[in-house]
Amino acid sequence: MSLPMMKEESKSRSVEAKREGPKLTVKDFKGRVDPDWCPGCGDFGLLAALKQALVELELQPHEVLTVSGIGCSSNLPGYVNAYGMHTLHGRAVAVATGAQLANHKLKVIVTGGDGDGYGIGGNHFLHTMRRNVDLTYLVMDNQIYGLTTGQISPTSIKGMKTKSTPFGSVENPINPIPLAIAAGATYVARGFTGQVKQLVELIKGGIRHRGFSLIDVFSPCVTYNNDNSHEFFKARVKKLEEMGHDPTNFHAAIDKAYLWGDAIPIGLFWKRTDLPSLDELEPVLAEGGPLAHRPLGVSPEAAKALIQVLM
Amino acid sequence: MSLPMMKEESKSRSVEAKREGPKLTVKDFKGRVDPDWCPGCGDFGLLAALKQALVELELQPHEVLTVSGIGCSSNLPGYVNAYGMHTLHGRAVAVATGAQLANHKLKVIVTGGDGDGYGIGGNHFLHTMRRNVDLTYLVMDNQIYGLTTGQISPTSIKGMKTKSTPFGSVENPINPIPLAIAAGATYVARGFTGQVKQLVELIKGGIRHRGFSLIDVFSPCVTYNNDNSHEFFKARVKKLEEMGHDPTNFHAAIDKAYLWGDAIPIGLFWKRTDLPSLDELEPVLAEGGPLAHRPLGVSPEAAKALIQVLM
Amino acid sequence: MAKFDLAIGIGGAAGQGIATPGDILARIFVRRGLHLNAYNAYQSIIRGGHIFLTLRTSEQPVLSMGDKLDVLLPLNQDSMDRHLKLMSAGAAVLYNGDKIKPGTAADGVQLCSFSVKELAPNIKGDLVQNTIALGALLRLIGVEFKPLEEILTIQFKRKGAAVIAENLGVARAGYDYATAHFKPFPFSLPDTGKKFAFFEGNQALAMGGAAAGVRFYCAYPMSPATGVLHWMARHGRELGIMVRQVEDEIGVINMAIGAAHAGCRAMCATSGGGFALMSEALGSAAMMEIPVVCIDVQRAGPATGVPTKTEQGDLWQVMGAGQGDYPRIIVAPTTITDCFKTVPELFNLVDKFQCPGIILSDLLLSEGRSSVDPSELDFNVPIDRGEIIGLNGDGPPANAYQRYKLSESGISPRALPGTPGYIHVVATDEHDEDGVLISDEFTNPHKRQAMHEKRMRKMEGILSLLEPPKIFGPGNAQVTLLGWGSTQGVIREALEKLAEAGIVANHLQIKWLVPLHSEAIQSIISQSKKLIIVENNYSGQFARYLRSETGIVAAGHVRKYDGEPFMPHHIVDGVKAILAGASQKYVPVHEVMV
Amino acid sequence: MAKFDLAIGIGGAAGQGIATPGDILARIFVRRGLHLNAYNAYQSIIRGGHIFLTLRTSEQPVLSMGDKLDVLLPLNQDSMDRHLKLMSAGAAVLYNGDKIKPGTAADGVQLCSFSVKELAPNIKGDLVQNTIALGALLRLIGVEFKPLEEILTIQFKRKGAAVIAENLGVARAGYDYATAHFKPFPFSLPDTGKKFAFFEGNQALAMGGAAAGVRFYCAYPMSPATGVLHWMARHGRELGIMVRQVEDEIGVINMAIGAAHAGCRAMCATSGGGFALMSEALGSAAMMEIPVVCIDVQRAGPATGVPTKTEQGDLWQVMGAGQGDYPRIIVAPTTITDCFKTVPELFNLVDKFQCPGIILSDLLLSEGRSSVDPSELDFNVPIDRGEIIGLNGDGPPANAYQRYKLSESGISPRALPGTPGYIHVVATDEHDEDGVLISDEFTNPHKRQAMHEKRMRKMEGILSLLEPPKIFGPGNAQVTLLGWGSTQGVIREALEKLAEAGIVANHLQIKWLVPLHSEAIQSIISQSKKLIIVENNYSGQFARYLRSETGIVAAGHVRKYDGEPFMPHHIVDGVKAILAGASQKYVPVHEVMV
Ligand SMILES: Cc1ncc(C[n+]2csc(CCOP(=O)(O)OP(=O)(O)O)c2C)c(N)n1
Ligand SMILES: Cc1ncc(C[n+]2csc(CCOP(=O)(O)OP(=O)(O)O)c2C)c(N)n1
Ligand code: SF4
Ligand code: SF4
Ligand SMILES: [Mg+2]
Ligand SMILES: [Mg+2]
Repeated sequence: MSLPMMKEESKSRSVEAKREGPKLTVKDFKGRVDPDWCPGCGDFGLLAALKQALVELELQPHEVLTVSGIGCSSNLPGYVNAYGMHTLHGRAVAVATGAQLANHKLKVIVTGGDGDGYGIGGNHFLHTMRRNVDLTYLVMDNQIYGLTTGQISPTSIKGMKTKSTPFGSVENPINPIPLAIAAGATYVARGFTGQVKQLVELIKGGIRHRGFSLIDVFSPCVTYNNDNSHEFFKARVKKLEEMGHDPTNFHAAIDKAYLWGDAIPIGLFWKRTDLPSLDELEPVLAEGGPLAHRPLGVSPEAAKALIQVLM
Repeated sequence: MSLPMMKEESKSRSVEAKREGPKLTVKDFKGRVDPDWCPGCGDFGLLAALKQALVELELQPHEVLTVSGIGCSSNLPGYVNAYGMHTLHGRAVAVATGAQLANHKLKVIVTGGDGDGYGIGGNHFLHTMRRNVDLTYLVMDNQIYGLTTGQISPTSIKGMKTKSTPFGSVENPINPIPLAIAAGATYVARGFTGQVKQLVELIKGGIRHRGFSLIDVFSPCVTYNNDNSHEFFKARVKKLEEMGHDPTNFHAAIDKAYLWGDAIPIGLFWKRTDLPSLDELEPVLAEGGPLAHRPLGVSPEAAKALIQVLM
Repeated sequence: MAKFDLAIGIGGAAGQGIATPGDILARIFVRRGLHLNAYNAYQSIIRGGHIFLTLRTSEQPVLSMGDKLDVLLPLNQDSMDRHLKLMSAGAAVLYNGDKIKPGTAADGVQLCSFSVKELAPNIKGDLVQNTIALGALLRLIGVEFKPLEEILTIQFKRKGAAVIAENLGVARAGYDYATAHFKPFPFSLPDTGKKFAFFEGNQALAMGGAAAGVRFYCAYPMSPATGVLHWMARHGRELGIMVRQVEDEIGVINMAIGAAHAGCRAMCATSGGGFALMSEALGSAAMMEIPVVCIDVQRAGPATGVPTKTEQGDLWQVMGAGQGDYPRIIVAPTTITDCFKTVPELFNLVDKFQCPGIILSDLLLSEGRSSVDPSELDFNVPIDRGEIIGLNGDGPPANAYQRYKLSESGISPRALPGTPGYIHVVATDEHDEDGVLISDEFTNPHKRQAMHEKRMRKMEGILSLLEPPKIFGPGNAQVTLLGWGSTQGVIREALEKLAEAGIVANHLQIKWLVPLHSEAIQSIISQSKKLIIVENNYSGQFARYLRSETGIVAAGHVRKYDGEPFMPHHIVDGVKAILAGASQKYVPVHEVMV
Repeated sequence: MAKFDLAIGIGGAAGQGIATPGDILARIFVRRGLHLNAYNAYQSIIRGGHIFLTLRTSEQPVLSMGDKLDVLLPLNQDSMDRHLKLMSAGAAVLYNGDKIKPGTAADGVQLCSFSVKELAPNIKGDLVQNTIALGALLRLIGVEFKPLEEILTIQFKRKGAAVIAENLGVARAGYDYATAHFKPFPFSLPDTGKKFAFFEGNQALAMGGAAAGVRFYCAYPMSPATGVLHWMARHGRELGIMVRQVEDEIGVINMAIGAAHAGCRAMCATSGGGFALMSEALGSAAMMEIPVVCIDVQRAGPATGVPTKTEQGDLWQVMGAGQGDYPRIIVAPTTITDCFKTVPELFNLVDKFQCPGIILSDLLLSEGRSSVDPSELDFNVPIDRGEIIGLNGDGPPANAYQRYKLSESGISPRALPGTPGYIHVVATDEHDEDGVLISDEFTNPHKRQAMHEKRMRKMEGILSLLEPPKIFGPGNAQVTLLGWGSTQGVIREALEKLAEAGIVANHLQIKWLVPLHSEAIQSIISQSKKLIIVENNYSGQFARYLRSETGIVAAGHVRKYDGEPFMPHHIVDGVKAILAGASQKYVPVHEVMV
């Protein structure tokens, strides 16, 4: 139950192996179809940042697996030239965990919406963070349910008027940043689709990080959320780097995360590298390579031993 | 998304109305059958404390509704003479929310296990806290799945050997206290079944509190958890009252919650009274008494108006 | 056009504002006492893509979207390209010639091009073409300008006089342009002197809930069920209904069960995926004997499937929902107005029998719209809450209260939490009459058997209160068409068309699915010469169920599972093919590309 | 006792250590090459309550728990009171007379009282009575002391020599006391010279998974499926199987699907309530075309029900699981050994057809134990992973890879993530051959129809690979008994008893449920004079399904839904009553009070 606050780098975190293959550009990561998002949707910014990050990390399309749920934002895997799974609403993180553990050589990137991840997907979110599964989770947080044409999400501000709350929501929203820190995520950041350059760095940092990284991204919905628009954020976001924030400072991370008003911090709130990721801790993966590549079946000796104990 | 840290008492929190009816004793709250828990199970302590708290609050059995999920601990409603619902595994908090909003004059007390509440029930837990539903949630946290004969729970310590982790768990547990604080619970405490007197006070405080109160209670499983026994806790627990803790101090609450080792704090970590509970915020409940008691149907005028807009 | 029957198609991209002209037309129709059916073929996309709204009106009740279009109003080139080929002689196509080019139209199709640039040179935005087209259209179908003027005035009231004036001007320009340049239809839109209302199925379900006295509604948004939530959210406050959006569908159904147990009539709605998540809890409602109503608005599956398309694919899901056997009522309303009426009926049953009730709607019903005579919307429905004791302070019974007392009907009087003297615990574990668990210390196979039988006995009582299905149409028909739920209208219309083609058919539509009036159905079908089952799914879910309950095997099947609803001719063609022996299973091809 | 057939009942409270003598006896039996069947009737309680373990052994295969007890070993008064009345002439009851008083026993029942105080005066704890009783019991059934000595030595090895010595002493005391005071049975326990193993169904399922090459197993604990998790957790590391306990069952199935898509054979197990939560995702596996195996170990429902009791109540749940129509394989193994064999068979099918596979076990199979000839546990099973391309670096295809290429079989070659050149996205939305969604911009009813048909076509291919069911027993039988899944053993035994009573019956057991060999079944049943369906549920779930698929209506039904499994005489009595025309549906009463 204890979460010691040590800050030592754990060993053997080789992050980027040397890449073979041709050097790629953003175009190489373009998916089979163009996004069908509304013109001006914040999600375009995230898509651009993600492709840029993949290029800069010198990853090959087949080395990457994007996993999403259902929602406008969850359509993203279709727009990236990489392996992808467009799963059920709320289940992306669970599916991604299975895929990551089955083939821990893949870079598994989970993308989706605030409703998908923090609403219906909340339980997987919680437990995946505490397990520190090596996933990079990009939440396109537009504080609304976009695809279902505008209802409150768990991050909608109190008082927000939507189709499901025509007189204003009476519920307190969650704040994903402190929640993720308390739940045990080891890389917790917030981005804004209006700040693509920083976003690229945050995503690269998340993919490099061994363990669970959450990047909650303000990705305004131009169609259903008038309260939290591109302009709203543009006028308010402030980079943590510029605020002198130390992402290894636990209290500072939490305090900064609660700031909301004229200055809304974006950047890396919290990072710890002393906790190994789940695949690193799992003895079955210690040797033999990805499970998915191992031969099937049981050796005759092992079979014999299994039967022996039944006799 | 902001969670302002104001500490003002919100108005009109009449807590204990004058009671009519006879003065009751603990015996009056004895349920139809005796508990079938293992001799020595921590849950006996919680049951005793709960009945004592109900007596001291001068509640009548019919004014109380206990709601549980499934697990050893979730058998509790059967052992209390009060209205009770023994619902599905993990769903108690959701069911209780429905009951509380349908009849907000009931005192709704949710009881269950760590697996039930923090494992399978995690999503309802999270969202009920942020909504600040007026429930008192008593988690008999034995850090194990008892009823299913001993597997890890979300609060099992790392390394714990159970039937599902015979070589030791490799997962980080959650710490319910900071998690609840970050999620927006407004009364967050930890008790120990070996400290019934304090526990009674914590429960009373929780029931009095208008809003969501979590009381995570160390309730040792004598059959399946040898790591975190009654003796283990007895030697370590330390009352927050005696540590000079101020439950309105946010940072102190979180810091204390992470203490684990020779001294494990128990008591009230965090309390805020500036956020109204969901039923207080819900305009439909503003007048007319509990929904469950209101007459059914639609007035002829209202019906006419509804039809008019369709024409 | 023998009897007056007009169908208008409006097509374009999401975001082009198709809904508004659709609503205005619908209002004009029902205010003249004309019947209406509207179906919107749309996609799971917020902007772009393709939407096609079909509005059909007549002096007679309009049972389906029909088979033909009289007017096409393409708002972009895509829609013109997709639909022009569907238009035949006598039809008119109205479009903004500045941007849209027609292809080759069939002979006798009137191509009515107007120029937005010319007619509204100073107005910005794309929506103006809709208003011009609307004006022109009304002229073509012989409507005076006044009704449009009235409705536009109401429509734009909130935006102020300038906007009203601008829109009226534009509409007028379209109207006048049509007078000058287009050939009007050989009729004027009739006015029957009546005044109808119109609504979509989701509104009807929500209003039915309000009429039934629902006091607690909760949901998680899911197309095509979200309309119920939206209606409730909009009207809940004024009606004293608590409306909650919950974190997920598991929370939804459990919250509803909690509210129901506390004493509220509680309802929720979702689509198939959300329903799957609710299935465990539905069994728990049956076990705890708590009445609750859950609506499954079916869409094309499996999985996420085609969220904006219709199907009748969840029958086996709802029949099998949750582990073990338990009493449940499943009903599939047959029309939009029937949606309204079914909800209070079902609430009386679930309250009486203390078990879950499931309404199977589908996108066709729930998002389809139809006219309704306001006198049919009777909110003053009978309400029977079943046996609830202790409400009037009638004091505790002599012996300790037994929540689950064995009884011949399977029903035991319930007491609501908060009632003095009737303390009890309800449980999802098997329990004894007094609520004490018989899954642990007191396990007892005889008691288990008795309690299980008690619950299941309710099914007989329920069946005895359900109206048996009735045959519609001539007794001596060549062929009987059997459908369930939402397909009633289109099958009835197919019946008429078959009659025109000299094929005498009758029709049996099943509304109450579980429990099923097997004997009544058997006796009806035993009179029938040839049975053809029509359903909007791949595997013949109802056909298989019918056989399991009655042994009846149909001679033929008409099935559709492309996401779009049946059009009457699909069924007619299917019946003809089957009667001709060409096939046993007929799967029509949807001609409208949507 | 014509052929050697011995049944021992051990009863007491949870926590009294019944498992150990049970295990020791079982080991002694199988090491002598005797067959074994063991069934433990227990409750959802950790300490206290009542447990009753029935161990039956014979030189012939033991098909069920049987109808009678030869030895009763009550460890407390409660158990004596419950079971003494079941004992008839020739039987023996062994008990600690210090604490337990017999009631009146039937004539010819030998009451063998021993005194723990006398035989083990210095030993503390309650477990000593078990060891004494074991010693005495072995003496009664003519076993030398040596086998017991061996097993006790192994059993207590970890606890050191002193404990071994103490236990051996106590057992010896019981053995010797029995020699002096009790009348032994008129036989000595045979030794066939063979050596068998024994295991429970959950172990068999887990081992079957290991044999199939499962590399990823995840679960959320749920009785009676948890045994699979426990076996996997214990052996996963040595076998290279990743084993995960997940936060809930929704997480379980989705995680398994993720692992399966990445290329592992992935499996999970749960009971009905957990399965309900998984149902949405099973449809998603079918939609994404990912092979995954999910085990539903049924227990008495609905809802939480009776967690430690058996039932066959989830058939309609698994058939209807999830919205919409989708291909799925459902199989119900018929014996514990068949559990082992079924898993690799099913994995080959789901891999080939890229769809979910569901195994319906139940508590009777999964927690029952049976002997098995080790030669039947062949881990070297054929493995067919279906069409996976790109594995050998065979480079990208000329055209862009189409994950969902239309094909006659419905199967499209799949590529695993990580494979260079075969990039694609799988989706739960309806999609085109290339994986691009056809639920939004590219919605198209014709493509939707084609994709839906492609998936569903797999069902024909699957059926063609399934072994059709075969009739067992005489062709000219008066009556055919039909069962499914776990009831095979008890029905076979009932057959023998019916034959003894002069009733010639044969037997058809259905293992592969979906798709169903309808034609084969119809042709078998058409030969049968009278059909009686035997199932462990209330509503005749299989009978209804059988009728839906074949039209077959049985003449009679034997059903049980009190939580306990059938005993052979229940079926025999039912068949007699039905043949005598006394009833059409026979529901036996469970005589053993557990
Ligand atoms: C089980 C289930 N419930 C509900 C839905 C309907 N649904 C689809 S997307 C969505 C929410 C979308 O919001 P978010 O995740 O924030 O994504 P956005 O569209 O805003 O990017 C919902 C409720 C579903 N597909 N499945
Ligand atoms: C959907 C579902 N999954 C699994 C179970 C099995 N189950 C019953 S209780 C339990 C866990 C009990 O642990 P906890 O909640 O900590 O309670 P405890 O017994 O330790 O008091 C589980 C997994 C269930 N009843 N329902
Ligand atoms: S609805 Fe909102 S979130 Fe969805 S695509 Fe449009 S702008 Fe983006
Ligand atoms: S198993 Fe553990 S939690 Fe359950 S009753 Fe026994 S001691 Fe208590
Ligand atoms: Mg969103
Ligand atoms: Mg626990």
